[in-house]
Amino acid sequence: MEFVIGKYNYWFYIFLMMIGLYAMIAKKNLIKKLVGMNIFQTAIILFFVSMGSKKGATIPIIQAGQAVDAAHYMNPLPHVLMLTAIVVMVSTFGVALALAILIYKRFKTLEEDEMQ
Amino acid sequence: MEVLCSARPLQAVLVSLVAAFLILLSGERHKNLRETWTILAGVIKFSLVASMVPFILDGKVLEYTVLTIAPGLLIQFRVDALGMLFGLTASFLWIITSFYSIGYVRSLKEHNQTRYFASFAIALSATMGVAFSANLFTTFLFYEIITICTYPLVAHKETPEARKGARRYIAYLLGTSVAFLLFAIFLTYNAAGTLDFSPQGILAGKASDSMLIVIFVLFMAGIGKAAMMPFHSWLPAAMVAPTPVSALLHAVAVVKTGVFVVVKVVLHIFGVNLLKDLGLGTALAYFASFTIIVASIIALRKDNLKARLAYSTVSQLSYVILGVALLTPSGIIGGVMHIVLHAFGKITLFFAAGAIYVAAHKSDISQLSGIGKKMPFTMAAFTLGALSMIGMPPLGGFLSKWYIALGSIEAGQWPILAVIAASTILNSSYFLPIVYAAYFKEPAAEHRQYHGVRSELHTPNSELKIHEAPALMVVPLVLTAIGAVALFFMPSLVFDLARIAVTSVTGGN
Amino acid sequence: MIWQLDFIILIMVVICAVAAINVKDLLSSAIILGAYSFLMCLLWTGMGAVDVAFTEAAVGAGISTAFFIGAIFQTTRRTND
Amino acid sequence: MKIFALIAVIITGGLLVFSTNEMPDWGSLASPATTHVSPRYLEKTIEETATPNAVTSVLADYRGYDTLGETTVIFTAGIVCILLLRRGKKS
Amino acid sequence: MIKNAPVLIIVVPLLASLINIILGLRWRALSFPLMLAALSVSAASSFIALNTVIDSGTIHYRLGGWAPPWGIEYVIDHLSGFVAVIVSFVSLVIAVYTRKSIEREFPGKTVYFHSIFLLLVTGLLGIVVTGDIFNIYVFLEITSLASYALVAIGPDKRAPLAAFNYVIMGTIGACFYLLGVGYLYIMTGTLNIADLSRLLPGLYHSPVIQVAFAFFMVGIALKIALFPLHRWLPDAYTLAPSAVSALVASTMTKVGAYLMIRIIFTVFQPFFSIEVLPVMNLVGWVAAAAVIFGSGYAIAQTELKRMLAYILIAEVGYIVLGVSFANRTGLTGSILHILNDSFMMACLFLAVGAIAYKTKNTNIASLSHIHKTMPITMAAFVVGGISVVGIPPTAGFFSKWYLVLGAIEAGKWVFAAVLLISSLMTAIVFFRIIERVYFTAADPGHGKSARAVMDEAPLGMLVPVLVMAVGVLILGLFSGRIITTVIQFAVPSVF
Amino acid sequence: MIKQCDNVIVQSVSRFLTPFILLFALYVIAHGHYSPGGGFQGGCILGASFILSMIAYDIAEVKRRMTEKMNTVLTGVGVLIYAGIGFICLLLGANYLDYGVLAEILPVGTAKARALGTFGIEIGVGITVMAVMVSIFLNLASGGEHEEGSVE
Repeated sequence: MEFVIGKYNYWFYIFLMMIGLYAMIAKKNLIKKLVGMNIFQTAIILFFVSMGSKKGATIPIIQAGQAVDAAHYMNPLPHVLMLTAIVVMVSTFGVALALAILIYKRFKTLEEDEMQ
Repeated sequence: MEVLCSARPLQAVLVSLVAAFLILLSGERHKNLRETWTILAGVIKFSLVASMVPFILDGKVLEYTVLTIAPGLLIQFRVDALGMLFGLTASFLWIITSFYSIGYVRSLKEHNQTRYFASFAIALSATMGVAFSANLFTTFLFYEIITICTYPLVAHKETPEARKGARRYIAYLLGTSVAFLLFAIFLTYNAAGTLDFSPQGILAGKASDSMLIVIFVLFMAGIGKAAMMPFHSWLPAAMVAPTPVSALLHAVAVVKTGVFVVVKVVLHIFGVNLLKDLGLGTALAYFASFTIIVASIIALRKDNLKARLAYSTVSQLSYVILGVALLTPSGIIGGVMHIVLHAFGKITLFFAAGAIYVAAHKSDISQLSGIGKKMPFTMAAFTLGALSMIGMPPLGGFLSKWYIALGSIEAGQWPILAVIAASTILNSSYFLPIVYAAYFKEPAAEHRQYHGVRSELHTPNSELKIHEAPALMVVPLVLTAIGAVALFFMPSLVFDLARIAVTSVTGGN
Repeated sequence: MIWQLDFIILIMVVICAVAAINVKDLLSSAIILGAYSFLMCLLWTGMGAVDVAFTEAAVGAGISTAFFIGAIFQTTRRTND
Repeated sequence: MKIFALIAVIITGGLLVFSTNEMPDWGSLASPATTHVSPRYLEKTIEETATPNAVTSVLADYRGYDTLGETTVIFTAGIVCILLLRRGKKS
Repeated sequence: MIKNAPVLIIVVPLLASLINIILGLRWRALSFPLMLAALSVSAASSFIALNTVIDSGTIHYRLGGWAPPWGIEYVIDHLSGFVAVIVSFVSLVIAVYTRKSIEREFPGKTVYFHSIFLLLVTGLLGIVVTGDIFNIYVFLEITSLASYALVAIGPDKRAPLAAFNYVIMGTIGACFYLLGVGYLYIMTGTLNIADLSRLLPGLYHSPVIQVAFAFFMVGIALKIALFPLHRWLPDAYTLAPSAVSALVASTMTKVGAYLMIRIIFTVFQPFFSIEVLPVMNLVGWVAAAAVIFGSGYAIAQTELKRMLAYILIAEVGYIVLGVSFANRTGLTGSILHILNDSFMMACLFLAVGAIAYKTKNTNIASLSHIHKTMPITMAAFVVGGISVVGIPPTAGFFSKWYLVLGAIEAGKWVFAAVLLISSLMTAIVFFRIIERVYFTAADPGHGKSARAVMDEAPLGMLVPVLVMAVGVLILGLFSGRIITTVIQFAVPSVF
Repeated sequence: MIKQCDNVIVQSVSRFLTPFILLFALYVIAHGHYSPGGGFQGGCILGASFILSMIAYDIAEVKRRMTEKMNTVLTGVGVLIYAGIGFICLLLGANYLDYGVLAEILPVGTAKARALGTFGIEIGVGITVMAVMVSIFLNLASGGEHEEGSVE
């Protein structure tokens, strides 16, 4: 029980990631694949963000004029990484949607198994 | 052994490579210029090779390192007696074949002559490379180049049969060399740490006996160009090529490259003593004997002239291997000499076959009845060549057979002697009927009719008229026939070179 | 942050995720995905990742959804799975 | 395909569950992630970059090169969408 | 500027692609020269950087002036310098080639194309020279996005679909990579490669680290299309425009392979993958399967580019196979093969592109006697093909030489046999084409009398093909020098 | 989808909101040093304000205010500001992106120079993100055919 509670964020992230990955591979609809991709990436971001948190710490904006104790603030590095990851995510998403539109224009369908 | 550093081997290799470029540049438009390049390259190459003979006879070795690719992996030439013997033969016969080729392609109005001559030149260049190579890597390099650049020659006719033959050709040669030869080279390199040829062999004591046997078997299987059974069937398949190609490449350059590499591997990679210890020499000898007999029997049943010659080649090549595999001085001398002596005989036969094809458009033995009267020079040369093959004195073929027989006695291998005897009988029985038919049989009626359509040359009136192939073809074949005879009376150069080669590997006894 | 609240949001996130990939209408899927992103963003704020949450709010719940809807109008709402 | 996807997903999930057991607890103050590199960002951000928001200072300064890459990704996406979708002017 | 050469490798093409967009829309003619100039500067900088590395050891360049574990640094050692030189040079040559083909295929969009081309190269070079694992992810995504787009604009109707599958697979790969980064970060707290390799050995037995390794491997395998994960590649590389196929085939998979070597031998020490988590055998079997599968499928193809795509899968298998031997010779072979293969693939794809440009048809069956109209292109194609088969003196032979020796040294006879068998299979592939091209009459109607006139692709396409073909011919002969000056230092010193 | 919208309420609300959104976006960009936010978030919001106008009015209307070419150029300009600041550092003799060296040309200390450099790149990021978001949305929502304003 200890490890379930102590790491419940991680369990949820794993579950979300599995949902996303499954949708990416198994769904036939291109847009649904992208939904899966979005969930997958968000799950990873959840993982990173969870990793950066510290018990009893606050947001990483330093109060000027006080002595800084690193343990009082959240770890900013995973947040930075995830900002980048979100940007990458939305870029990929945009490009993939553009491709989906192109495909729709040519095949008149978004279902993978209906294209010939 | 004195080692001289000289760029001459490299030049000898490069001459025809440069010629190939010039030929390609000249193209179809400047035919005469193009053929001048071929002849010129042939003459220069031969004189370069010949100029190295005195050094070799002095017991020296010429060496030249072209490029070091990696430690132990270098492109290096080293001319010793064995290589010289082979190089001399190939470059001399190239000149003659060039003339013959010109006559052949012109009278048949072959297409793509530029590609033909260029590939030919590169093939010769690579043959020199094999002859003069100083290590297995260089050998392999040029060995593969030969395979690649003779492929266009085999497929030259661009007919479905030509493509099929060429496919088999490339499949066998490339397949065996990549699958077995290359693997054997890897194992050798891994075991010995070097690939340099050495008169004492480089593998002694470097690997376990079983590993050595594996390497040896891989080598023998990998050198497909030696046409040992069961990897022989590319050679008859390659007979779809134009006859000059069959003559020079498939009687001399390519197949001799194969046996030359076998000889090199036996003598310079394994070494006589190691093979004796392992007992592999005898095994190889019996294997070669098997090829000799079986190939001869198959040859008996072939009606196509070139196919019969091809199987004869398969059989004769194994003589070289047999001689060397006996591992006795006489045997090796015999084997090495056979490289040269067989070349002169076989090229004559092929030239004659080509001449018959050009002049009379006949390619089957059963059609040759009476042709001796129409083509007296060709058939005379053919007869000489056939006799040389059989091993009759006073023809060159006798000498090598004699030494191989001596070698088998030295080695105490009496069954081998029986094999030689049997093979001689078989040789006679597949060559002599041709000669007999050509001179003493009346031309069969239906053939006359069948071919009579072609021209009035075949009407009964002109049947007795001499109708030879063009002089450019007849002169070369007469020359090689004379060569086959001359070698019997003046074998000193060949013999000396062979003896030097043998002395270096057996240590003087 | 109170872990019970955290837990409830997480469960809602999972429900949204499952719904988003199973709903038979792509437009609904887009909207549910927006909600999913928004819940995520709440979660991250709770973990102190305000910058990430802000970005996710702007991107995941906002721009992404807009892209999504724009693309759906260019294509089709229909889906078989 | 569905079966294959399920297998892949379960393997991945299984690996993750298996390894997550060994991870530091959520929010642990002793984990390497909180003790190794990141403290410097928090402690020195004002002194070195005059930026109280540690995320901004790390994003734009300490790891500014990453952000350059990130911006390039965005830029790439923009150009890609134009290249893919934009019709040339009708002529 | 010599000091700053490392950063110029990346920044110059990046700036060029931006300026290209800003100015190119106004002055269209500027776009192409700008791209060439930028790539030349990049290539020159890589050469300078590699030279510096050879002279004075690894270059560390701190971006933003921050010390490594906190900031990001470039680390250019022999391996990354070598790969950077390959990538920048090959892409420069291919850039020359793009002019004609792209002008014809997308007359209105050349500016965007050039920008994305530059971004693709920027991304690849960024992956190669950086010393930070997260930074690799960022540049991986730049590369991926650019390549998705370039694949999607292919002339075929199905090109966007291929690109879409590529997006899905590529994203899964990148996400797995990112997960790997996260797992390493949570256990070590650092992202710097040097720092990681210092910290990791103490943690090798933690399952977290082992799972991270697995995720890295799967992610990269997806990106380089290693055998069971290769499904996206043939479509994507076949349907892309020819110049793009050449670029991605000759550089992207090589950079992926470089990344794999980096992860296995630098981030993790060789000790990890050999003893702690003995996966090398598994990797070897997968790669061997890739080799056999790729060559086998190549035989079955009737379309040139698709055939080359399968050959590429086999070639990736070679590189990974060499890595899996985990000895000096095998790894030397792998690294050498990165060089040779990028030249070979560029040569083949460019030649096929030139054929497609002229005949608009790359079915093998329709190639009869094309050597009469395009002798130079076909000669280059034959050279490339012979090199793939591994016949001396072409470059392909020498890397194969080291690979097989490595297999023998490692005692892995099966893999040595696999390498040789695949040589034979590729021989079948290429000799079938050679036979079709040179020795099969076009069709009975024309006959041999129809004197075909030479009708080569424009010079701008021909020269790159020739450069690559000549490269394939002479690189092999200098592989000894390349190994002694560069590669032997690129191999981890524990071997 | 993005047809001329006749709904007065939507139009007037969006007209009313847009300046505030823009202001907020600028605040987010400028205040990134002290509070959550920065170039990326601000850029997104900026882009969102344009997207709002596009939805409320139509594409042609928005394109009158910001031409497509201009938007594309801004895409590049943003990154160019970023990379250019880095390059200036290079020219000033420091490493790439080492904003500290900007103190040589700015009347402030090293740390402040870094903050200013950061601010500069935030602006660059903001511009790029805004322009790219607008451009992607424009292309996605109209299927690449901006001229017609809308495609159903």
